[in-house]
Amino acid sequence: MTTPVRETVAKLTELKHQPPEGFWRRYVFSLDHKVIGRQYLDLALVAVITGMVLSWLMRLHLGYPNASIGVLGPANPSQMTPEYYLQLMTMHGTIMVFFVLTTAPFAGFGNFFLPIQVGAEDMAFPRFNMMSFWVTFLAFVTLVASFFVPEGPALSGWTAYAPLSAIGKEAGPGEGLGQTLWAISIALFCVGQLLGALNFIATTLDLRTKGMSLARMPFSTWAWFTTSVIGLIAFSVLLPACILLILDRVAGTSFFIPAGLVFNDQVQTHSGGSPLLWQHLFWFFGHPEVYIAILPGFGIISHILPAFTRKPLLGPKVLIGCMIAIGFLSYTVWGHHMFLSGMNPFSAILFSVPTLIITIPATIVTLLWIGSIYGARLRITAASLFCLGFVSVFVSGGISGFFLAQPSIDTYLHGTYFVVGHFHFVMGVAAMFGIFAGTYFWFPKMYGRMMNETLGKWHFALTFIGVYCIFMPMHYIGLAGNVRRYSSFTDDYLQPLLPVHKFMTIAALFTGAAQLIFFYNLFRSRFKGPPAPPNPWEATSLEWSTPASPPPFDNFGGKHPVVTQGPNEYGTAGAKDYVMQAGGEA
Amino acid sequence: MRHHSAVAALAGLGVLLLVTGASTGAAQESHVGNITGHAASGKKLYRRYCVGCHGPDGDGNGENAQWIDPKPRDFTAGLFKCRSTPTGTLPTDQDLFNAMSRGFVTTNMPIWEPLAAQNRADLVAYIKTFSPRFSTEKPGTPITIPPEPAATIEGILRGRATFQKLECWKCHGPAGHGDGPSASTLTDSKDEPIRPYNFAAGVPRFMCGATNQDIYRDFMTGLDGSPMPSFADQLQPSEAWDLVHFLRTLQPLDTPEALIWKQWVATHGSELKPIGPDNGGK
Amino acid sequence: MRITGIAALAGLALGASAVAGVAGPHLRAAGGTISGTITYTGTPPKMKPIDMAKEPTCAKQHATPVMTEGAVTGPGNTLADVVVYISAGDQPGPAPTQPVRYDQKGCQYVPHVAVMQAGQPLEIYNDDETSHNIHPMPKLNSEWNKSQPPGTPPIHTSFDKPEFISVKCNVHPWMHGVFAVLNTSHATVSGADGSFKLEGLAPGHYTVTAWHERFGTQTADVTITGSETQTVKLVFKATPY
Amino acid sequence: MGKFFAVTVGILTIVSAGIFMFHVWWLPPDISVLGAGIDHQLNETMVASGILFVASQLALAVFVWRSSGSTGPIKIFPGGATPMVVIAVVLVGIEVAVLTLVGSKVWAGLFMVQAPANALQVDVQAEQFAFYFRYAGPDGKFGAMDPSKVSDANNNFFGLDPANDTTARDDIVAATLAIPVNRPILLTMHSRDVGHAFYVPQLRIQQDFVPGLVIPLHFTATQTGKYEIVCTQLCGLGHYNMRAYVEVMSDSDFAQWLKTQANQ
Repeated sequence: MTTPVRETVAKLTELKHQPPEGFWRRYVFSLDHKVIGRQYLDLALVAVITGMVLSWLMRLHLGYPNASIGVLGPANPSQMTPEYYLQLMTMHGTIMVFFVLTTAPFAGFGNFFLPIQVGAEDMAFPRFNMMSFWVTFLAFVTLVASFFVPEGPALSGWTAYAPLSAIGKEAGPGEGLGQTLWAISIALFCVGQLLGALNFIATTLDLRTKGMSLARMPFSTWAWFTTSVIGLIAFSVLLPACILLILDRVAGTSFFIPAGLVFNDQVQTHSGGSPLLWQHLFWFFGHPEVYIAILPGFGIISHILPAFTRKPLLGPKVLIGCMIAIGFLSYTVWGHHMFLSGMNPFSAILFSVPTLIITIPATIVTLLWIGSIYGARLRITAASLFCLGFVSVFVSGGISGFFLAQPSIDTYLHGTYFVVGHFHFVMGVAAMFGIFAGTYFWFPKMYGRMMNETLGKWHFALTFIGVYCIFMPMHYIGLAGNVRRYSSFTDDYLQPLLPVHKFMTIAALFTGAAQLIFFYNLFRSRFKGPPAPPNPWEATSLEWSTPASPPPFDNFGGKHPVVTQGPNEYGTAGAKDYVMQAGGEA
Repeated sequence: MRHHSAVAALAGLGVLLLVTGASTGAAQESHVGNITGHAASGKKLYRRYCVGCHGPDGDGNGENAQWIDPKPRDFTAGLFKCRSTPTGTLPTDQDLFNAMSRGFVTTNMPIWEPLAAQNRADLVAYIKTFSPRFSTEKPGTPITIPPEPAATIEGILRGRATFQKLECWKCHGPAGHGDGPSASTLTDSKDEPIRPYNFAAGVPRFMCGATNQDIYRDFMTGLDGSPMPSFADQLQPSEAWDLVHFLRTLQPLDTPEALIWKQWVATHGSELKPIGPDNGGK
Repeated sequence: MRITGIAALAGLALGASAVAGVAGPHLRAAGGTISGTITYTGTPPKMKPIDMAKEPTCAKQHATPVMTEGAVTGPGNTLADVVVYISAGDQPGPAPTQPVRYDQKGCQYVPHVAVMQAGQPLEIYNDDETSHNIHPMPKLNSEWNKSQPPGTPPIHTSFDKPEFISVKCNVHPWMHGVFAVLNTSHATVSGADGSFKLEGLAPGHYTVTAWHERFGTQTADVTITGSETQTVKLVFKATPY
Repeated sequence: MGKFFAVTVGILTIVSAGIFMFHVWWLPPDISVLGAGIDHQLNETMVASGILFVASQLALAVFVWRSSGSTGPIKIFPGGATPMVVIAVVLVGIEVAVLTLVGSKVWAGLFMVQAPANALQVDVQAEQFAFYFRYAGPDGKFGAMDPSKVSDANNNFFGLDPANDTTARDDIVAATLAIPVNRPILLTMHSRDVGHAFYVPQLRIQQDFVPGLVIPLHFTATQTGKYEIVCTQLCGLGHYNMRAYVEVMSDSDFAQWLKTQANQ
């Protein structure tokens, strides 16, 4: 498809096609999508470590309520205060959802590999690309800064429901400057992701190389492309929502604050706003965001699995169709977060139907993965193990969606640990497994060195068992009515569940410790790993046709690969059992 | 869409044989060694691997053709470069099979080793269905290649003389870099501009294979569809072998021939008349 | 009538008081006393029982339900929890260093009203088995709001601008108290019988102010000549709602 | 390692599913009229999704066991992608359809029908961090609520104005939700400051409070006893401790309770 856009874009990218000089341009303010991709991943690494530590503190407090967690409770040196717990929870959620699950699989791997997989020399808009990272970085700094402001960071949860989040410090500690910084941070994040999404879309549509028809794009590229379309719409709704929230907080407007609220016996001056407006705006972003986090995982798994089953993935077109269907449906289901929010109960039914329907494409995809393992020549590596693990946890997490999608059952389960277990499995753990799989698979191409497989397998085994021990029990105590977002469980009917919380805490610390193996492996291999051959996994897609690992500045050393077939050409019965997408030599 | 497993293939084959088998017999099959290829299953593979460049109709107008140079082969003309058979005759199934397996160096034609021999045989069978010639004509009988004599400096010098005499250099250039005076004027059978082969490129391979026998075959059969003619009538086998040995010296490699040549040039370099028009007429 | 009388006496006594003032600290140490009772006219709001069902650990500490402390009245129309202090005529000394103790006990603030001098340290204890949050809502001092889980050390703080600060616990909305931050060390709170006593006053001309969280302020001028005890009656107008 | 994975998945699946099956942890006993519908719906879903869960996990385990390290020729799943699509669309589709039809009925019964005429109306005020309940008193009328009159210190949680509003004087305000057994209860739910939620597991009922909205919620308790009401909508530092009790009493006890409350 030769469009005027394509030419302009091509020109734009040609402009910069000589490698930059100097440390700053090369490693810090680089226009190279590969550097930006690594920067995103490093940011995600810092974020995930932060978020994980926060979750340890929370679990410690829940498992051992009277344990003195020392200096960690700023309000009180010897024990975690309720507000500090909620602040940890809010920051854990925000950091993980925005700065890990969105940046790593989408912005990180996507930036590095999408242009290569479509055979482009760089992103369509390299300057936007750089801007997108640095804006995101700024957002992260802003968020973390709120730990150091008086009364600490926001405590209204990653969903920041108004008016708690909108009214200001009257609503309690954490609702002062901390909450404002939260809103600013998320607004900045939206800008960053919008720039990224535009870039991904333009690159996919206009910079594909010779013969790279849409149908021949790797699944990962398809996933990133779909994700960026979702993101473009989702973040462009969250951005104004955050701006309105900021205005409510600092400019005295009342978008989300109704009249006649009383805090500490004082009537507030706001009037005319609607708390439900925030919920609708937030979840219109929030539910697609779940798929922004998981769809790249779909793509990465579908991309990696065939390389280790050594056979084509079942129904590639079906798979891509399902991903698109999920992306589309994700915009019709946001209300299932609001069944009990006081919106018209009839709309609950309207929202629950597409929510249940979305399980159909999800089921198809899962079955396609499982079916693709049948009769395979399965090669067990850290990467393939995490793919298989992904399928397992995605099933475990997805199934519980059946319950929460139904308003009647949600009437009981809403706001319990059942929900926490559900989204941690399906969104958190599954997406993390996708990230791990991608890391083990692509690391050789990204850093030119192999990771240690033995450590990788240990990492998988411990993590896989660990996450089941943490998150499965959450479903049980959820059924028993254990309410989420409680800093301690004082209610009589929750007392019998405390041992379960202790168990989950121990499991969480154990699993967290297992991640140290990964970090060690990551850093050691980066500098000491054995040099990587150009195509260690015998994979087909273009990133493995690049002349070197890591690829040269323009990815293909001045040449433009010609693609003759799709990426799914495994299991051929000749001298080699796979056909590279760019088999040609000229 | 992707279940081209043996089972499915055979099933499809069975069906197609029932439908079309009887009417068009031989043109639907290929015989490579003891493998029999079937066009019906070849078609599936073609649609999957080849159609992108060679096009659904085998006319070389696939979606990628616009970007590819030299252009993908047009199977409808029934002209093939790399053959073991005399010029103007059809290639043997083995020729097509070898060409496909080998890929064409310095072009976009990949090496198809990843496909099982059976699959490649099937593809050969299907490719043959594009040109009516295969249903009307028989393939030519492969030329006989006498055993290769040892390379000697004399032989190489004779070969060099032949290179001059037969004006190979007009197209391939004095140094065999494909930059001869008339190089720019050449067009192939479809009037597409075509560049004479550069012996220094794609080493150690030649377009139709890497062995001396392959080179011998190249100019004794000619590359049909390209301006490269057959010199079967002008050359005796011994001259042909001399020419092969000389061509080897044009490759930037330490082939035995090149070593002999370099050694000689080191001492007698001065006596050497440059290849080219100057002493052409004499 | 009586007030003017006192004023006249005061006028005559001025010189003497000046002498007394010079005469040295020992006199001041003994000093005069202002005492009296706080009463009200009209109908005060009904004291309502507080339902602590939400917090069983607190509820079980009270045999009979605790009453609201918005306006605590006694027999003979007396009024408790009224802050009585010298609002004029007194030179504030440096803030005392021994801290004022404020307890959260049985989901109540003990005392209901804590009197302290600006800058005087304040220690807030949680004696309950549940977590409270202490939320003073000052106008002049800076506002804060901290949780205090059970068994954690006291919160140390102080306010340096004089004002009456309403204090609440959001976790137990009925909990309500007052920090009376004053510019003087001569301040007290009327007891259950509405009586109060301000001691150690040097001879001089004073304004006594009584402050009630609901009924506002009443003042009286008093002159101390020596070590005598002056009685003042301060009467509030009570409204039922 | 592939075999290890298969075994691990197998064990994790069996254990996880078993704990569900044997109700090691389960819902508290249901004490409401409409709760049965929810429980039934939950069990339906539990069975259906349980089967899906075990089946797909075990299929994964078996396939991995069989194919890990295999060097034989690859096999394509019989029928390729088609059976997958069919299974998903048909089985899950039917499941979805059934669940929706039945489930919507249950939901409608909870939230889409008016409370019966004889329902006892109780006004609920949620605030940081407590619930307060108001009964109309003898006159059967609720006094108007005026935010500016709200004073926690004086137990005026609803912002009543007895001075001028006669209907407000006899309103009974309590921190406990006392209700008669087997009588429909209609809650009119207000929030004074931020979002809260009303959740009684035994009643199988949950509903958000939304500031600025008055949200009706009705249910009927079928067993006397004392149960906890907890807040499930993050409302600030005291969220975890925002609770009240619902006391389901016999009609006579309830009448008695009202009397004692009124006298205070």
